[in-house]
Amino acid sequence: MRVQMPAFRRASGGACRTAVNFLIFAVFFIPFYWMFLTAIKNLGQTLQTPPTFWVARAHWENFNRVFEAIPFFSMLKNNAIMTFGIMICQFFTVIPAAYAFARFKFKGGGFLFGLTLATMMIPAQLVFLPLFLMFSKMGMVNSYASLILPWATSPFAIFMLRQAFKQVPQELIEAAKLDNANEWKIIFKLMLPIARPTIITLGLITFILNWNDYFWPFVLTTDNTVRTLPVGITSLNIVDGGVKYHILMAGNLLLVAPVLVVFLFAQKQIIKAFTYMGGK
Amino acid sequence: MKKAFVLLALLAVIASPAVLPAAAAAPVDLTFWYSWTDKIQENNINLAKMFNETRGKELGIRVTAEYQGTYDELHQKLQAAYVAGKTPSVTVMEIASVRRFAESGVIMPLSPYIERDKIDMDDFFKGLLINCNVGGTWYGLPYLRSTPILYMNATLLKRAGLDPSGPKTWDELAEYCKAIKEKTGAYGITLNSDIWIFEAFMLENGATTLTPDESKSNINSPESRHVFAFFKDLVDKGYVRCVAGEDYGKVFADIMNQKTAMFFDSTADLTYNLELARENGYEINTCFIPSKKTYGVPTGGCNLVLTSRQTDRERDAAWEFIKWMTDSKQAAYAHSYTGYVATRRSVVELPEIRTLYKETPQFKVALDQLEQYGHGRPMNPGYAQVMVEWTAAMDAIWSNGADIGSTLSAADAKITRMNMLGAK
Amino acid sequence: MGNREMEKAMDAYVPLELPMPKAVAIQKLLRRAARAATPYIMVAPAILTLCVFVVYPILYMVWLSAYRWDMIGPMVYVGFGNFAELFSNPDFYLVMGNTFKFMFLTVSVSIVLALLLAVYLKANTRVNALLRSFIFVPYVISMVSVAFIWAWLMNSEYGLLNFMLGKAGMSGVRWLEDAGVAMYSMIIVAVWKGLGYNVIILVSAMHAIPNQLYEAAALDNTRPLRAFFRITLPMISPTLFFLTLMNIIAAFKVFDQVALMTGGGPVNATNTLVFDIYQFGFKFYQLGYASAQGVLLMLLIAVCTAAYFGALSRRVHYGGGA
Amino acid sequence: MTGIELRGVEKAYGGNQPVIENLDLQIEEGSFTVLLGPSGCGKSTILRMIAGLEKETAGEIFINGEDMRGTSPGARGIAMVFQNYALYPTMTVKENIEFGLKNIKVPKAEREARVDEVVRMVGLTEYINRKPQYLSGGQRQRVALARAIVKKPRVFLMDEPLSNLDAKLRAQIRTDLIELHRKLGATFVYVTHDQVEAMSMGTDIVLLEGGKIRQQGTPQSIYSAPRNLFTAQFIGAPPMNVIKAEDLGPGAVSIYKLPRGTASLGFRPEHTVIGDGTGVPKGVDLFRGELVAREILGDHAIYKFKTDLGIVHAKVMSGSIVEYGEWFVGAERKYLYCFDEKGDAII
Repeated sequence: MRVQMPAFRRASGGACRTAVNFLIFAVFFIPFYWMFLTAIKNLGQTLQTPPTFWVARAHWENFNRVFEAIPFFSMLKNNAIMTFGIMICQFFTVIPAAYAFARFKFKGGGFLFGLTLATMMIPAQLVFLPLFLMFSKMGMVNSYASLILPWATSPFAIFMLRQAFKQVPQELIEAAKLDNANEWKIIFKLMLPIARPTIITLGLITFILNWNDYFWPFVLTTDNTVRTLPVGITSLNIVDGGVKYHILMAGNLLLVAPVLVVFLFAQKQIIKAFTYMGGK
Repeated sequence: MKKAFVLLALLAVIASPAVLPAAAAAPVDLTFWYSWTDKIQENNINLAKMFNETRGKELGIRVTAEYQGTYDELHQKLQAAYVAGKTPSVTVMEIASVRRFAESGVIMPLSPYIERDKIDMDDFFKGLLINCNVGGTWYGLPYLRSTPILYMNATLLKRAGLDPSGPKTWDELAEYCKAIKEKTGAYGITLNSDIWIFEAFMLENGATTLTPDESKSNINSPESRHVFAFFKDLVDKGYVRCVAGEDYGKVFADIMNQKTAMFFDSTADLTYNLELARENGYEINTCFIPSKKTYGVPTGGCNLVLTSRQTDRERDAAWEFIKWMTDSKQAAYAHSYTGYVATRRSVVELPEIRTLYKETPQFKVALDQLEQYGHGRPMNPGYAQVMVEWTAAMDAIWSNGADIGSTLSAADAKITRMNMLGAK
Repeated sequence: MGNREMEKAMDAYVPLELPMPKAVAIQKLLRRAARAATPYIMVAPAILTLCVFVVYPILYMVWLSAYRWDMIGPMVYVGFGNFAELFSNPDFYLVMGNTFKFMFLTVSVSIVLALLLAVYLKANTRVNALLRSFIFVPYVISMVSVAFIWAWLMNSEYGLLNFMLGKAGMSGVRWLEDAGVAMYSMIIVAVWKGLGYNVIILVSAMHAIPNQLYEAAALDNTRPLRAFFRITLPMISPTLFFLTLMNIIAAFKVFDQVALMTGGGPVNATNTLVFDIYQFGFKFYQLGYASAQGVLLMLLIAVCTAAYFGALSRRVHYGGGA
Repeated sequence: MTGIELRGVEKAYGGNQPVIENLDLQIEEGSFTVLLGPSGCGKSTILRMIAGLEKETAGEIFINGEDMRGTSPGARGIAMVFQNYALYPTMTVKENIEFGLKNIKVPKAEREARVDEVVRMVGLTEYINRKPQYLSGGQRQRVALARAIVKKPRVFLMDEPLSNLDAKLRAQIRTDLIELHRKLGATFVYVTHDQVEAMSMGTDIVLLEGGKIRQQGTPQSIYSAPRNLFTAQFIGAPPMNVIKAEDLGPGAVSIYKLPRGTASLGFRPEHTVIGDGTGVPKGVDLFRGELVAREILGDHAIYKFKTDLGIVHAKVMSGSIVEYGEWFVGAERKYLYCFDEKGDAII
């Protein structure tokens, strides 16, 4: 007997429910539609009052203007290099650390884990000044290293993965020991496969956070050699002399497109991954 | 102590006999940093290419031009590069930042080179040189310089029965706004909180934003209060619309839509505005910024400067590049290509410039205004922070209807207490 | 078990003689030493990275906060000068006020809305799943896109919001230009972006609640609202507690949105601590002052997190529910 | 000295009271020894110490004469079946069984053969590529067993492997284990709290309480010759009836010619005599009791009497069903067990 939960849902019945559904749909879909619409209007049409909700002929040349203004594909490449570079680094720092914190009792273990938790609270914005100076002195500003290394590890991921490792029943480890498995075999053949869903989720989170990051690349890059898309699209906004919203929205659409495509395909996994996370 | 040391090193170089062999063995590679895109970017790239094909080939110098974003971004990068020890050879530098980078030794004096090559400094317009000199030494040569002018939608002015050549004084300006609003319904002026334009208003009231020795701000001075009151009155009457923030975007929306008749903008955007006018079917006229007690405008834009951390060979080659770029033929090219003012008197005599002024007189407006009424800009490093306070005051008073007296005195108190303009 | 197989297995069975290695003392010692060192080796890369890129910068910043320096000029020791200047600057209190106002309102509105929507969209119908995905999209895309979309929507002259208000007979709002309204506009955008993440996490926490609890409650004919407060809320409290903390930290370190939409906003109305640090560090080149602000931000976060754990951790219910 | 021997073994967790103190235990090779006792009596700890999963705080453990100190669990030639089976969730049945052999680098051909043989032995051939979560409880239990058998260990350790199964399956697997033990001839050490499993499978039972051995012996000797009250009451369902001597009235010991020092008397429910007070058979002492509960289980019935001397159970194999009401219950002298105050049997 499935219990209907909140009062207002039970009392309202179908009609009100569809109305609320439509409201949710509107609030979360219309902004994107408005972006798309503006992206295919010409300058005049964007400034028309009252604004139109449909355009007879789509102005695809706005997109060419974006490609002229910023090196779109090289920035896309930079985005990929930065994001996947960070994910790979994190793979090799987070997993061993999380396993060690979960499975070993070693002197200083508590302190180091405390340190990791503390750094989880520190926002990047706090450390960018000293790091900018450090990278400047080493002449590493405008380099992939300065974009990747500061994120080579993620305290949040260590914390989450340690939880996952801790929930593996002790009996399994003992059974593996009885099966003569050494430490590395236990990690790679047993612990990693079991923690795989968490690792995938953390990978997704790292991808989303770093692919979309604006602050760090903005501060750490001073020209387009390693600059990423979010920062590139922003420079569209400072185009000298005028509000070219139609071009800005075109650029914005190009920025949103890759992530949206990934989301549409992997929608079920992404939502499931986050749902899995919530259960922790 | 730092400056003296640099001077000595430079003199040693000059003393060496062969300054630069005609065809140097290996070509010298120079990097040239510039700001802004569109017309200005094209101008910089074209000039660099022309140099490489002509003077550069003779002297064995190859210049690569690199875009570095806005002036702020360029200065940030210059600092990072300086700390990292590999700065570009030549770069543009916003005129108000020349003193800060000169005093910290990032850029080098040009005086020895100027004396050696006997550059005729008087050929440059006096108003432009103020921001090239720090403590008696030349640190830069005027390159892409501008002054703010008043742009007018001539079509709207005609429809409102007004003389399209534009208002001469502040009172006429007020009348123009009133007439435009009543006759055409459009705003007289769309203003944004731009400190550079405010400097013009102050100059026209016989004052400057900072005291002459740049130790105190005049934000709470009678002249400043008068300027705020004058435009607040027009805003309250609905003749003028003020948009918060420095960014130009919102202003241009009104221009394109012919929702406003007049706007203050740099002469650097002249070609862009002319094109915009053609696209949207109206005519653009330009004139001096109307005078109060007198006419007066600050200059703006950038100078070319020489960075200190490079070998002597690079330094000499860089100087050759600066000399060529600021020469009258190149200055003329830049002037006609972008709308930045002609930097030297000799440019105006060139035939191509004379025909240009005949066809499009708007180019000449900024020049005439500059010749008699051009002034420099404050160069105190702390001015950046004062500018933020000033913009905040404009936002508060013009777009958020704050009371003038209390806002300005609070801002002035803060500037002095925060010792923003304080000595090092 | 099949008997026939058993018969065959019987003859093949010979007890396995394991080669018991001759326990050489050194070999065992080596193995024990390696065994003891393993955790340190495994933790080293992560801890090293944290030390170099988090701990060192923080120490450097604390040290730098005692100097006045514009990055290229000389460093002048000013001791607590920067902090004195910081506390004497009226804008500082405005910025702190903005930061806390933004953090408090964004988190509370987002969490309450997320709870409502989570309950509303809990059932796994196709429509709900679709709506959940729509709500989740803003979290997935970059703040750059969100900022530009909403800056355009909120444009005073040509934005869609004002057009709709006009249609509904109300006068247009200068969303990002009116000092009084600007911060609330920012909060609307921040909630719009983060809501999806909160809803998904809460829905999953609710799905983890065993259904018998609700059936039992129904048998005791508990009104749904009471069931929510007596069953749902306590059961998801650990997730809610953790989620709220994450929201607080995220709201504390907001930068992208401020930088992209309002640049500190009309008359500093939307200037938050982190953007102010960036402004002082990178626009006014007062690195000492910015470092002092950084030290303060760090202390604030530490205090808030400690207070948060102290106040709420007692009220969180841990443990299963079946 | 083959089989498993524990000498003076002690186990304490952290600083507090040791769970097991000075334990000497002999497990004969090839035997099916059951460690029986209530929960918390230390039986699992002993098993885990033999397996090397827990370190003894003192004492030595020998398997076939070799001292196991410092030897890793994998190198002790033992295999263990866990209560919750401990199957690797991410591996298929085949991979689960094969994992042990892979780790000791058994060549592929031999490995395949042994796995196939064991899989057929436990009847899991068609489930070979399934993941554990898609198997029933019984099937999972058989995979755990197969995983142990395939390593051909000298000793099988089992930690209450049947506790998660339903009654019918449990009975069936009990007989399979007996059959397997008889066939493989290896030493089985089986931990359980269920005395039915102990009696049915064990060749040798070690009854434990509070970390001490209360009695060790064959199921029959444990059942028929309990050396103390604890053993007597722990074995047998329903448990042995026990009556305090003084409840029988003053001087009962002499009247009924009981051995000196008897504090309590016990008799098995199957020896309880039910009568209507007439025609008392010789040598039976009866006392009044009211029938309060009756369990008719087909081949036998269990009756529960409330008497002045406490609850008395009777187990009657056949015959007519006893009606509720007042009855006289008692037991023949020869079936009586006597215990002193300490609870030790007086033979």
